[in-house]
Amino acid sequence: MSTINEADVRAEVRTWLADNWNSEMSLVAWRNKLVDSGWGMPQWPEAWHGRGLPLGLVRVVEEEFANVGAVGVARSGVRLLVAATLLEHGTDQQKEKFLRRILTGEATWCQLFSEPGSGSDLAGATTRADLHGDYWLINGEKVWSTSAHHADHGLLVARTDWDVPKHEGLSCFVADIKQPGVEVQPLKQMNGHASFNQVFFTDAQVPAENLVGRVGDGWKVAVTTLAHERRGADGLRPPSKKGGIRTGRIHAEEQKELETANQPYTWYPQRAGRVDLVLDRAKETGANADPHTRQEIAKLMIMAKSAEWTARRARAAQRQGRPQGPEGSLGKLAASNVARAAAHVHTVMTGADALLTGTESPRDGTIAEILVSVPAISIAGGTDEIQRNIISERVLGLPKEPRFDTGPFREVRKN
Amino acid sequence: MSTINEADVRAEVRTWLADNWNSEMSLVAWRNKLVDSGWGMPQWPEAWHGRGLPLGLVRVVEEEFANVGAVGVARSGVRLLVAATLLEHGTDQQKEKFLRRILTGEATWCQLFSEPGSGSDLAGATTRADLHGDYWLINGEKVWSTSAHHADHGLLVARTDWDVPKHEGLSCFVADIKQPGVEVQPLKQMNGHASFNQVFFTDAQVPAENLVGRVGDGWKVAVTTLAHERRGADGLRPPSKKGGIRTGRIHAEEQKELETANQPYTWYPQRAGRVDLVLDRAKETGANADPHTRQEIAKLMIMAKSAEWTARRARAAQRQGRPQGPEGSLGKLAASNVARAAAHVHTVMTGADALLTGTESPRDGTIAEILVSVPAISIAGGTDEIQRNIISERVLGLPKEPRFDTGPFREVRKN
Amino acid sequence: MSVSDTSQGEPARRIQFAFTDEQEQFREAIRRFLQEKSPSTEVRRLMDTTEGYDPEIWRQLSEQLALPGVHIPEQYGGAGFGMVELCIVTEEMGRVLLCAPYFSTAVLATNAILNAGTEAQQSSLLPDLASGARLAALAVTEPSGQWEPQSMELVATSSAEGYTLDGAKSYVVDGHVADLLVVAGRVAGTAGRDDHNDLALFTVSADTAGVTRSLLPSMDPTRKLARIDFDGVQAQRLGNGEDGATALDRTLDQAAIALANEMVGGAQALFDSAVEYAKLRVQFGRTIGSFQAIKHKCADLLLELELAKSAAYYAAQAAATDDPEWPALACLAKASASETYLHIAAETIQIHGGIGFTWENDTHLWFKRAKSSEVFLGQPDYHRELLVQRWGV
Amino acid sequence: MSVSDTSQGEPARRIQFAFTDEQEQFREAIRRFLQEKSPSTEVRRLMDTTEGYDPEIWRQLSEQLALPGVHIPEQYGGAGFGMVELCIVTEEMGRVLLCAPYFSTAVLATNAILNAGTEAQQSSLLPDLASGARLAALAVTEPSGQWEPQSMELVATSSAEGYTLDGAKSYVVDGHVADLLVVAGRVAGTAGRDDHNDLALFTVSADTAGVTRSLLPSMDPTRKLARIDFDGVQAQRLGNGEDGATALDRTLDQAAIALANEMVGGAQALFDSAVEYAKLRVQFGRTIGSFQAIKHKCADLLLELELAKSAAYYAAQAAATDDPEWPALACLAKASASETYLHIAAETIQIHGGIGFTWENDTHLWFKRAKSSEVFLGQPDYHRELLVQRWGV
Repeated sequence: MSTINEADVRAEVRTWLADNWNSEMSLVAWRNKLVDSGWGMPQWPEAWHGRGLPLGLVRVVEEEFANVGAVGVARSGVRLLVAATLLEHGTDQQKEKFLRRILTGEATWCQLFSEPGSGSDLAGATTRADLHGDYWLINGEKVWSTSAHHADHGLLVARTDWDVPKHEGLSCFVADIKQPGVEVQPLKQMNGHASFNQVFFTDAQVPAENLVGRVGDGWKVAVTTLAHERRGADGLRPPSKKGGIRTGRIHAEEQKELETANQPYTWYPQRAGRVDLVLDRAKETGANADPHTRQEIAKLMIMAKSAEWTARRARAAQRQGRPQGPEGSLGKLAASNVARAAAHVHTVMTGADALLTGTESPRDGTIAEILVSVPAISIAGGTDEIQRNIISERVLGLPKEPRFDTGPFREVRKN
Repeated sequence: MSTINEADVRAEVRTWLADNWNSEMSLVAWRNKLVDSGWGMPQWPEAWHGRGLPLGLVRVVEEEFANVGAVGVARSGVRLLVAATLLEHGTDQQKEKFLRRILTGEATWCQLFSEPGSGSDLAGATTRADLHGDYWLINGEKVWSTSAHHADHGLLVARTDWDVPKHEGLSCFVADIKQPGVEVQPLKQMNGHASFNQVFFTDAQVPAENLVGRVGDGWKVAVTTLAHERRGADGLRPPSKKGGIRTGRIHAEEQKELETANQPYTWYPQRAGRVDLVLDRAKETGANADPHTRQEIAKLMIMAKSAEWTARRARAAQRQGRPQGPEGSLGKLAASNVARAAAHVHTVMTGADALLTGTESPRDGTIAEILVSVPAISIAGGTDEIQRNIISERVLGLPKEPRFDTGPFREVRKN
Repeated sequence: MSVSDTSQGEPARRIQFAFTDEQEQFREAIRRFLQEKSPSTEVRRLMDTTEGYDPEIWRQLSEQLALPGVHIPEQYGGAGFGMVELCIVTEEMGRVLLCAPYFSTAVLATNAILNAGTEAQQSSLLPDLASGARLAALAVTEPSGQWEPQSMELVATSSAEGYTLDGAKSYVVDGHVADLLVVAGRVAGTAGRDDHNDLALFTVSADTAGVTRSLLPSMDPTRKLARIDFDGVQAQRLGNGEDGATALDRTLDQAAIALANEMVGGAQALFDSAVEYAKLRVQFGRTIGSFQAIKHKCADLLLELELAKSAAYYAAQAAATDDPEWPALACLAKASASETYLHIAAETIQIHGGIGFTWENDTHLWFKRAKSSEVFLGQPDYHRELLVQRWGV
Repeated sequence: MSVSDTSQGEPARRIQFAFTDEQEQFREAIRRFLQEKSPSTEVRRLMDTTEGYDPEIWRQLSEQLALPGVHIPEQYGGAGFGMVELCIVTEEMGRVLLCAPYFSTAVLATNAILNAGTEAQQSSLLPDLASGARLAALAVTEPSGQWEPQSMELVATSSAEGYTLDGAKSYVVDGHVADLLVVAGRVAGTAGRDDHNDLALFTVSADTAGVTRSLLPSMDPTRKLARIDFDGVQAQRLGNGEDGATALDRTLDQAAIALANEMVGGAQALFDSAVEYAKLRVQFGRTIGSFQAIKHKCADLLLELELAKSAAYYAAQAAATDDPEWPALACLAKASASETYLHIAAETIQIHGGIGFTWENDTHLWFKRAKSSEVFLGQPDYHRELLVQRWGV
């Protein structure tokens, strides 16, 4: 790989774009071109819609796409996490069947890991999969599944063996969502949004060939997905939208796709506390005249800026190939502290208007949404308590929690 | 008991005092009178220097003593905790031998429970007591022992059986401190005071008859002492010094006694943060002009006052015979929070002078002593972490910590 | 008034640190009633209505328990109790998040009339409030959102029939359903604004011409807020023309104490639910309540809760005994309860995990009440500053 | 200057988030030296001396590592590095609590001369400081204890030979051993105090007639403080008569950044000792580090520590690249490091339990340094206010 050189890649992709890019094509048609050419996921293997480029050179391709304003493959939702998981653990048949439509955006996916009874304890899943001849019967309930309501397929973790320790009894499947036996219900949150779904399985069927990895590998497979989710890296992040003209049919179609895909996430910035608004709000509310409020603002901003710099230190060390320091594992916990402090500061600055909601709340309801969304940040994607365990055990090397769930899962205490 | 009536008691003690109290006697002579009459510890049994008065009437006796300014029995240090323990678990011979001189103040005692290796885990003591004919040989190290440096006797907990669970292998003894084999070294703290001692035992001897309770009862006996220490109640607290003239030889002797006894405790008020100084300091330093500091002061005072009222709620409920609510168990944890907040506020108010110590520090060194003493309050007498365990388990009924020290003590992991 | 006075010495000896048996029985009766009448299903039903309360329940708590007049003297049809009993009521209502115009009618408006009204005015106005026949609201804060009476702009011009009010009030609790409005305003042409001796309280029947009321979308749907515009509205002035500032301050201080007690009631309910859940919820083969992270969190929350309760109770007792320091203690109790309630609400969600953030779970109802209570009548920093001022620091 | 500028856009692209390999090697060399030369036994020995340092160690760190002049240009005998390297030095010294007049000589006095001195003055004064031959101190704060240069009263009257200084300075770090004193004062008879264009910096040889120095008993015995009285003392003014306020502000901002880095070094040392102890100390048959209470406490402390380090490092890089926002970041870093260091110090004692409160245990040495560093150059609230001012909020 290391023999591939940047200039060649740049020249090659540039030529290819010159020959192929046309913003008046249909989105799907264009993306099928991308899949065929391998330029949509250049870091993927050539056998599977990629060009086997080293990660370091993906940036080059993205830059060239950006320069001409060319649209990339579909990236919304969990599709690329699923794709990465299938690439690593899926059968050729599965890759053949699913990868292309993931990249073209024709198929939508959801993740079916969490359950009402197993939140922090993901491996404690009790949704069962029982083999009947050439298909599995699925029974149980999944939750926190984003976009399940319009998903075609779900990556499902279910228990296939109750007599082994919990991590060893899980298996992973590709489940069709649009079938009898699968019921999707929106899950409304305290801030009024319904970004997630509950998914109920009642004798739903999964063909045997949809097993991902081997029976009992479910945890290993799920960990792959979660690792990609945590890293975010590996070109799974959308490339920058800088440069290029962004008009034409194809952009319109992409825009529509993104709006649907991002709809569940509109409140996420509020969940994080909207620190970006704080200094402007201080001025527009006149709160900057109050010495005590100034102290509160400073405390918040110090925390927020330091957290941001800490993340940059981690990335810089990574770039330099230095051993990952502790600073990398702290982001999520820091984000919780920042969000809580921000909600407090927004309340103080907003005064009586903090009693209001909707359009009567400042910034067209944004402030109210901050106040009722921030509680989610210290829970979603691993509670603060779990984060502290991870930090103290993996970073500081302190002893693990005493375990009470190492025996056969059947005998482990459950909800 | 309930037949004894207040008026009779009051009349009786008043007459007795009229006949016997004389402020020109020697302190010891007077206290021997108290011991003989039973008026020194009226709630104690008649057989042992008391009059078997119900606790409720002790107040009456104290009031009459206060009215004429009569001195009571010696109460300094741990002597009354030891006495209460001996009363409950000691042999008649031990009571005969020790109680009187405890009350007259002729004998000084210390407590020998804590060890360097067992702080929070008191029952993990590893000081050993081995029986050799008619005496026990003591080897090991005790610590945090106040006034051991001028004590005659110590109430000692040592391990007599290593093959049973830790709480069952301890025994309690009365050890003579002034003997070869017992070495007392002062333990200097970070604030420069040396209120405590380390006590080293090297083949020190304890006669068999000094065993308190049965062999293996050491934990039970120690718990009695600690319970009295926690309660403080049962007339173990010094009666009020209101009223009466307090001159004459006997008062001079008592004063001297108290000064020696209280010397180790002079910094304890600073350890608690000296909230009482805060508002005056705010005015004398001009810190009351700073809006942010005013907020910090208010936060502290709100916590401090609320903690005080919480303690009063607990006592009021007790007086009304209501079931003890949670408010009773919270005092120590509250005191830690208050002290830390107070140290912060004192620092803010004191400014650059907080860099100084000794007489250069404001209030003749008091401020500096606060800053370097406060860290002790969340440790001494049970760390905040232990308090939170107690509150969550005993008050809230949450599950106990998983235990790793239930087997034979010999096999339990130690320092 | 030095703060240390309260701890030792006079007041401390007078102020009670325990409720009497009668008060405990009173609390029990209210708690039984409210637990039956105001389950969270009812709270959810009523918070979605415009009125925000159930007239039938209001009738029952008026007729069966005589709660609206608990602190109204008997000669005006009340039960003749005081601040302690009033705060027992608000604490229990806060515990179950009762949706009813109690705080507005009984705490705010009734106290304003008790503090500012002449005997004649009291005897004409209070009986209907005591009986629950009429609802009332107190309108002080204006669209500017300032809680200090000083900031008021609404103008009262004396006229033949009394006074004419012109201006706007906002954040008026239950202002949309009140029959009687008690309105704070400035008497036109009075000298010396700063030592606010031109403040006065007025009563207006809500159906008077020139009164326009609009319901505000409130983040806490269990506490309805209204904006009220006054355009040449005929009003009667409470009192005999004396300065209304003292009565208004007294009313707001009493309200702060009642609110603090309402808050600790809600905080207690949340805390109980959190501890209960921690004992039931299993993760990793053990109840989450067996993890020290949760155990110690609960211990810290209990401490905070008990301190806030002590402050709320003490302030109520101090007000009841008219201890000279009680206005300062009103600030202390409000600041303490505000932070405690919100913290406990946030941690109760945290302990419940993902489910705690869902709409189906009841925690968010209390969380939103905690948030609105933190802001209502002034945030903690406002009350802390006022506290040190009143302590003469 | 809007804060968001720093995150995205210009500065962010210039400011380094990782140390270069050369800087890491530099750090390693200093760490090896200091670990060998400044064990806690040495700290304890030196803190009990009046001088408070070991001249031999000072000679070695000057000759072997050239540390006093690390940031002094080569033409003045220095190593020619900048703020980043200077802060690496203070961080490592803070880690081992080195007792030496480094902060006073290299950070405070040297920077003052670099910022305010003419080329002639620099070339005459700096070589001796770079070589470690002379010790220097900066005298700004006065017995009033105010950190703002604005509050200064010491008067400088121009005379034939230069200027005469009259007044008193206090809390002067290492003022008792300095050979050269850099003194901030007000030039008599200059107009406009408020836009402080009458501030100036002066140099005085410590043995000049009229200089009286007295060691102050400092709570932190590892950082010696002196009061210095000036009675008609002959002094030379730094610079060409221009306003000294800018140079002084710049010097104090640089000092705040260097101190922040010293503090995170000390905090790291304490944190490491706490985690190590938690892994060794056994109670109840298990290491205390296996209790979630301790595990989570350590996780929270690590987060705090890393944030404070990020702020200290970022501020040093910003100052080194002369990013326009660096003076604001000096306040940010100082406030952050102060609270973090003190918190970690207190919790390190807590994790050690009773033994952590004893004199024999080393923790209190760092605790007292944390306390003195919190106060020195201004407490967190002072720097937070200055931060928002400099951000233009």
